[in-house]
Amino acid sequence: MTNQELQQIIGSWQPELEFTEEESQFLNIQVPAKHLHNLMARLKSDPETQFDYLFCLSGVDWGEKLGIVYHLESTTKRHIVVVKVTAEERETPVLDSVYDIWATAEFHEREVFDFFGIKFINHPNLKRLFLTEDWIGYPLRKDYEDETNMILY
Amino acid sequence: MSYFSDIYEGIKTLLTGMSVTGKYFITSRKGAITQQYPDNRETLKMFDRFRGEVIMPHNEDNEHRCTGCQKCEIACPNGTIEIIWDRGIDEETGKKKKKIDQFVYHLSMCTMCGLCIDVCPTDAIEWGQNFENSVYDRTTLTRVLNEPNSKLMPGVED
Amino acid sequence: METEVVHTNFKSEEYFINMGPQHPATHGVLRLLLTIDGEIIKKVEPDLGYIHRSIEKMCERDSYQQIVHLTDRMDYLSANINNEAVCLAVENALQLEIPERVKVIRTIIGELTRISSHCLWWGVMGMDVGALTTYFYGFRDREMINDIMEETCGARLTMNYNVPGGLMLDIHPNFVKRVKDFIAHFKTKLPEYDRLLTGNVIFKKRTVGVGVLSKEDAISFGASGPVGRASGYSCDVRKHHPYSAYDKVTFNESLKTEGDTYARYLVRIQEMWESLSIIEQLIDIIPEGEHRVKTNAVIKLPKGEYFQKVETARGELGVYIISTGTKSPYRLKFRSPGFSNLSLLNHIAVGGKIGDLVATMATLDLVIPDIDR
Amino acid sequence: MILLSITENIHNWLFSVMPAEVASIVEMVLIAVVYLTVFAVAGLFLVLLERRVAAWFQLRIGPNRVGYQGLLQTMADAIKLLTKELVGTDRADKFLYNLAPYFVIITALMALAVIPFSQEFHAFDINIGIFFLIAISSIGVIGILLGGWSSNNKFAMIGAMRSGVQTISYELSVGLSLLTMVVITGTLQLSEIIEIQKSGWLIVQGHIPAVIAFMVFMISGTAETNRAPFDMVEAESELGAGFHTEYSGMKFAYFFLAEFINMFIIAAIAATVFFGGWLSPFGITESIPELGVFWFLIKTMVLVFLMMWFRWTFPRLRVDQLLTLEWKYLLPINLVNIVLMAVLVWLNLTIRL
Repeated sequence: MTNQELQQIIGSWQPELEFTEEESQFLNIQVPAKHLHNLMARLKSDPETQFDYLFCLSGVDWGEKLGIVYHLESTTKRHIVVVKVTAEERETPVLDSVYDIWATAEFHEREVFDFFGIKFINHPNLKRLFLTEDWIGYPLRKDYEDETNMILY
Repeated sequence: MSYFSDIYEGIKTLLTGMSVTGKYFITSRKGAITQQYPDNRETLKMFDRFRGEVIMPHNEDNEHRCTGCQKCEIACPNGTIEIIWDRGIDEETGKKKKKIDQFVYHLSMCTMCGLCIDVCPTDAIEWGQNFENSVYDRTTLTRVLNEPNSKLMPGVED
Repeated sequence: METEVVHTNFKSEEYFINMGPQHPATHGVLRLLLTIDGEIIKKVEPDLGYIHRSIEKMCERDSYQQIVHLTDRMDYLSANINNEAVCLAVENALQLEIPERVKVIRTIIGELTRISSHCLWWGVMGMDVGALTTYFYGFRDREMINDIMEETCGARLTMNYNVPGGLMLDIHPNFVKRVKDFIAHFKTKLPEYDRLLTGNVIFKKRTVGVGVLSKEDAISFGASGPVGRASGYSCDVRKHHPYSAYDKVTFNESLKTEGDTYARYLVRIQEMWESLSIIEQLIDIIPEGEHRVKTNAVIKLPKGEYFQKVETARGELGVYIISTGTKSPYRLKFRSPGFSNLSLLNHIAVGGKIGDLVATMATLDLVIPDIDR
Repeated sequence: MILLSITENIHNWLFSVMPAEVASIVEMVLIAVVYLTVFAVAGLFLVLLERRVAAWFQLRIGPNRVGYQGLLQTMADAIKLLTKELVGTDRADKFLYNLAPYFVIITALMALAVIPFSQEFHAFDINIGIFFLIAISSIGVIGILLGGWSSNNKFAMIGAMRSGVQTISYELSVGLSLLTMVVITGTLQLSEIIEIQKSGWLIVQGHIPAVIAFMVFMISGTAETNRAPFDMVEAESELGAGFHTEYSGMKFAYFFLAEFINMFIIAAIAATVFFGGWLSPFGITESIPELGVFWFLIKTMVLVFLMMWFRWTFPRLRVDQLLTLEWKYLLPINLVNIVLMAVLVWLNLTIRL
């Protein structure tokens, strides 16, 4: 399915989505945080889209806000879409977990929690994955500073 | 009946496996794949491109090819290379010119990625094949690659 | 409520056991927290991060050439393919025209890397199920590939041979001959692998029907590489999103439908044959030409987002670059295959015995630096 | 004969210088000391042999530095182990923890007493020889269980439990397969068993059921000694080192040595019961009885090599498959085999040369 067709189909579900293809090889969907879980569930279950493979879940620190980029692929139709979401605030960012839609999200979301501090609602086992439990701060945020372990030049 | 054929098949596969190892046992005299390392030092030859350590070749007049452009220092991901340079006066033209004082190479930090050698415009540094770099004191791994009183080979900068 | 208390009094006791971080079967510093009832595994919880080096954070300060050398240290068994992923992403972003020669050589080297990784896996797989001799036979064949790599790239494990724009050096004059020697040698040795381990009745008993992963679960858990393909899930990036010279060669995606440990084993053995055939197709038609395209000394990607998938020996490696137009990426994410494959360990190991867990883990082919990055 | 005359002389001398009771005790102690030294060294040699054989299977060289072709390597290892610190775990049951290795090594050495190395070289020719062997060899597992339980380590515990299950099961097959041969011989005394084999080795006399019994004995014997492919006890890819995880120094060495002596014992029993012990093939050296030891060791070493070959070729079984193999395959085969053998003997179908 081409990107235009995808945009038409997905755009008809919810009005608040922003689509863009600029600066990216895939179709990008910017979704408000409150609609994230709905959209994701629909993207997977809808027979026309069938995005059943979440191949990349990356946390990104956009500066003012923290966000997540989901790369989705359909293993039957072989089309790819990128869903982007940003959390409301920077200090205690909260987003819906997509663990119940794609099981792989469990580990990926734990990784994001570990490095960006985004909390996921309904996540079954949200705790530090790589770092120790008592680690202070979230290392992949842009404002993270650690004078002993980081060499910046 | 499959009970007995299972036993038969099982024993057959086991014997096949034993024949493989048995063959190697019998031919083990032909030679092992392992090397008896410190004993075969004389015959052990590394490949030309082997990345053992970064060296700076000097010619017989104690001249090297490093102009001190610091491209390698920038290219290095780990801060392995430090170039200490100053400005000397060129004897022919009398102009001030950048020249290296010390080319410091921290072997202990080097990951042998080869970016410095790749980026060097004058081929001043290259790979040495020595891989026996273990020492008792870590500080001895910090080396100055240019020899004392060495100078730039003429014609390199042109 | 009271009946429940009585019931729990008679429950057999579950206990924790720490498998790792120093344990022969975890192949590195993976720590598994096992909840065990007798020998039966009730829960597996991986505890990661023992060799996390935060490569993603380091990438945010490094130039693109430097990032390539960091990827060597992720999945060190398919270092060249990791290099290739970053290089392809950068080249696509810059829209560089890569010479055919580079593409073919990259493909050959990539497949050699895959074979060498699978050889090591085969040896270690045998060792995990108790056949210690396989280790040395696997390493013997891997050694030949290592020599090829050493002669051409200069290093045996962390080659850093690819650079954005092509290859750091042209192939060594001996390369073609050595690769041909290796193919001839390995074709006689692969059937030996089968005779020693594949057909062995004990090995089959240990692996058939153990750690079954269904196709739906494989997709949901993001399994890729041989793990996914053993479940009947066609996930070969080389087929679906061809890169380098994979669109020029014909090869079969080795698929099995059983999804158990034995199927994963067979898929990898089959992949070695396929890799051999790919190398054979390409080794005689390496085109003449440049081995490298000139790039700027400081590579600045145009503003935007770039994603590149490659198929490493373990599965799908994704490189996601967000660039703001500076010399370093704003954010670089590696979607590593081992990470997703590890996440399904709990799902398939529960209910098995400790021996099953070890066999299952061996066929997931985990490389811990790849997971920890 | 020379050996015999020396022992005879010592025997006479001892009885001449002291009272008979004291002399017999001294004699027994002397024999024990001789056995201990000989088999400690033999065990070390077996360890070396295993390492060299493994190396040859695996395209390696093996230890070849200490002494000629590495002959002193395991000696050096033993001396190193003797000087090592004995490290134990906290909250271990110290008494049992320390006791366990001795259980294992003593039972291993005790079994050696009844094995006839040659016509004269036979410490204790008891008339229930085979019964004694079976009984003794099942005591060793107590040591393993104690060691695993008392070292306060879960891996060791699992290993010990596996070992208990395994030894108890395979004890049956070892016993029954030997019993099959006893049907032919009609005696449990090892010297008499060898005497009977002067008219053909038992594996020839009993042909089909004897071959089956031999195979079953080798499989269950390998299992008895906890060697691969039945090394569930110390499956290093699963349990680290199994029951002896927490042992170090000489205590660890006892376990290690006992494993090799046990392997030697199993091979020695098989050589005695199936292959005529110290008898030479076709009686070629019947006139020179000194060569009995030589033939015995040759036969034993061939069987030891066979066990090593198993170890370095096969993957390890899982613990439930181990029991399946015993209870569903070996035991029924064994029972049928005994009946078959009895019928053979009854119908006089055995082959006697």
